[in-house]
Amino acid sequence: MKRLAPLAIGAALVSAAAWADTAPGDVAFTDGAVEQSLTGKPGDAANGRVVLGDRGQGNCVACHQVSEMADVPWHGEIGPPLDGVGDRWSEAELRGIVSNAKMMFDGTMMPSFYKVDGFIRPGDAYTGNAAEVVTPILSAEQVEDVVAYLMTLKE
Amino acid sequence: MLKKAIVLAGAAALTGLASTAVLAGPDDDELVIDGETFVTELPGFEGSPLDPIYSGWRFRDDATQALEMDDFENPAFVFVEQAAESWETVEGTEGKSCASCHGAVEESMKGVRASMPSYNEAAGELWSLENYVNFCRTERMGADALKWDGDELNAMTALIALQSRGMPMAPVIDGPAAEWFERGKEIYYTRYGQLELSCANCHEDHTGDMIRADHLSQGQINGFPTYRFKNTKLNSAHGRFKGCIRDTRAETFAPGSPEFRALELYVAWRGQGLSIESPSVRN
Amino acid sequence: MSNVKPRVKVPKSAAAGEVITIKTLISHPMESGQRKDSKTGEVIPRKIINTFTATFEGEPVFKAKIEPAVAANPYIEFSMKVPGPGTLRFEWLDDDGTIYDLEKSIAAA
Amino acid sequence: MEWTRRDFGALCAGAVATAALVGRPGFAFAADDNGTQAAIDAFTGGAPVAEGGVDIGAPEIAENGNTVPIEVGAENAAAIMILASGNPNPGVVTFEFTPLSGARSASTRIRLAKTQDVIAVARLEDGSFAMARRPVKVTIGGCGG
Repeated sequence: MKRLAPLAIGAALVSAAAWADTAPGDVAFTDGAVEQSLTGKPGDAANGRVVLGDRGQGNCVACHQVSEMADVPWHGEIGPPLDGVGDRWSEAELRGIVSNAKMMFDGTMMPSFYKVDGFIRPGDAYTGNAAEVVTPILSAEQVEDVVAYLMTLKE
Repeated sequence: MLKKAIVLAGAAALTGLASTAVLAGPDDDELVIDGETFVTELPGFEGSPLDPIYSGWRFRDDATQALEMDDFENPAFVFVEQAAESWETVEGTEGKSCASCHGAVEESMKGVRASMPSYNEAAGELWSLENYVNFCRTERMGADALKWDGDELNAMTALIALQSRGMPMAPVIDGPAAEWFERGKEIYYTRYGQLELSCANCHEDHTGDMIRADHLSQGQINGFPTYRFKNTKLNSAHGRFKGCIRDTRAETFAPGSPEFRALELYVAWRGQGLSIESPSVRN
Repeated sequence: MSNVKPRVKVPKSAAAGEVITIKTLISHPMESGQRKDSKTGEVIPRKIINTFTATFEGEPVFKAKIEPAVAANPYIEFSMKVPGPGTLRFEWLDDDGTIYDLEKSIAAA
Repeated sequence: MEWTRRDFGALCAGAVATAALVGRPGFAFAADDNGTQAAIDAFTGGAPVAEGGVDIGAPEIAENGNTVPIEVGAENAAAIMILASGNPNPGVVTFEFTPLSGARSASTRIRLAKTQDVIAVARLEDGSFAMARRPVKVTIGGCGG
């Protein structure tokens, strides 16, 4: 079923012309997983790799080690290594974890990368000032790119 | 031949490897300054959230550690010397210097840092060392208050804190300070900002782990004010709190705010018994 | 901080022929000329200590020609073979032309 | 291989002289050509440069690039120039020694913009030149922002 979905969505895109990204508040979690692509199109794994390593974007390596990203310096050890996550988790599960890991792991330290509410004293990025409008840390497209890259991490 | 700790012979093969430096926990080095050994590790006390308790010095690398072990090489001391001049300098409308009332800083300020922050009966609130300095300036000297976490105030608190160096951290948390302590504890465990991170997430749950290239300490404040390589100047504990909270993508509290004074008391308590290292050196 | 202040650590006395370590540090921001003002976005002009010299009784001992890549509050450590008792003179030359100086006497051991 | 940060302590470039390839023509800084070669040429006047014989002490990993302790030394050196091959400009500091110098070594603290090789070129009293290079990894902060 899952395998058919992109085809169906592709067809929908052609006819509807503009697919609106799923808004952060509308993401549908099922047991922590998110079945539906946030953008309705496949992510770009190469860009996802950039998002993982860039301090100004996902900065995922701040907490996770990724052997495949040995060219990016300084990987942290706060969260589990990401080697093989493409085997251990489904795409839907990874999408859910990246979007809001607390739906899968209650109380986890991992930030929610596609969420805009429920924060205490949210700031305007790293300025230390209050946020006027909270935008998600990653865009829907960036989340999909990260998920696409994570799916390439097979043992 | 070169002589420093930084040139210890080692393996040459390391140079190609880029990522993941793994060091689970503090090192075993001993902090000795001027022949005096400092307590950088001790067992948790009753009710302590940490066991053992470690000074942040133990989480720094040898090159950084070395700068704190020699008062000449420690850049904080140029600022301490500047503050020592300020201590003697008459300022304000009353024709007074710090020394006019307090005499020699070495005598009058000995031990003061150990119990900071402390509840001030007259003011009816918890005061950090900075509050006491500025109170003297505005109420006794007729001078302007110094800016919180600014260079001049940090230099002065460093000079005062130095007179307690080597003494154990011993904040008072009961009596009227109790409600401040509770407020500080609440702040410590609150997950602020868009990253939803509390102090405890990093400094209690992941002490010793690497977060990107940074080796997480317990976040103790026994070394503050501290000279940081990052900004090459003295930093107050409140300035450091602000930086950490900003990095959670949160709206920070202000240095000197009641929230940060409460947090300072709570964090001071978490490190009670550690030797005061002020002014320390950190990355 | 505008308050530029040099510090030097030299043994108070030494025997002729003895090699002593000399540590120096001056509080100075070492503005590199590459930083931008966070508010105006304009480049902050370069202002560094560009030269450090040490002389003993007028004889040169050691010199450092310094670029902006030396860290703020520049620290320099070197050594001297003591010819005998006398006075060391240290000079730091700022880009703005100011010379900061300090003298230290070494007594015979 | 597992190694800890503690093990990085540091190493003496003298002990890793193999890393210090020299000999003037062809000493390429392809990846980081910030003018390092030109600075070396200006210092040596184009004279040949021997490999090794110059010690560089620096941390294997610098906890913060704003303040990196470094020590250089070379027997019979009249002057030692330190260059940062990966900074916007290569120049760092040049130490000049005299007959009153105790040892031909000195230390300071330098700024390194990123992970790179630090280079030390010594002009010896006989007018010849020697050189060493040593990699220093420069960390970035832990969090974002």
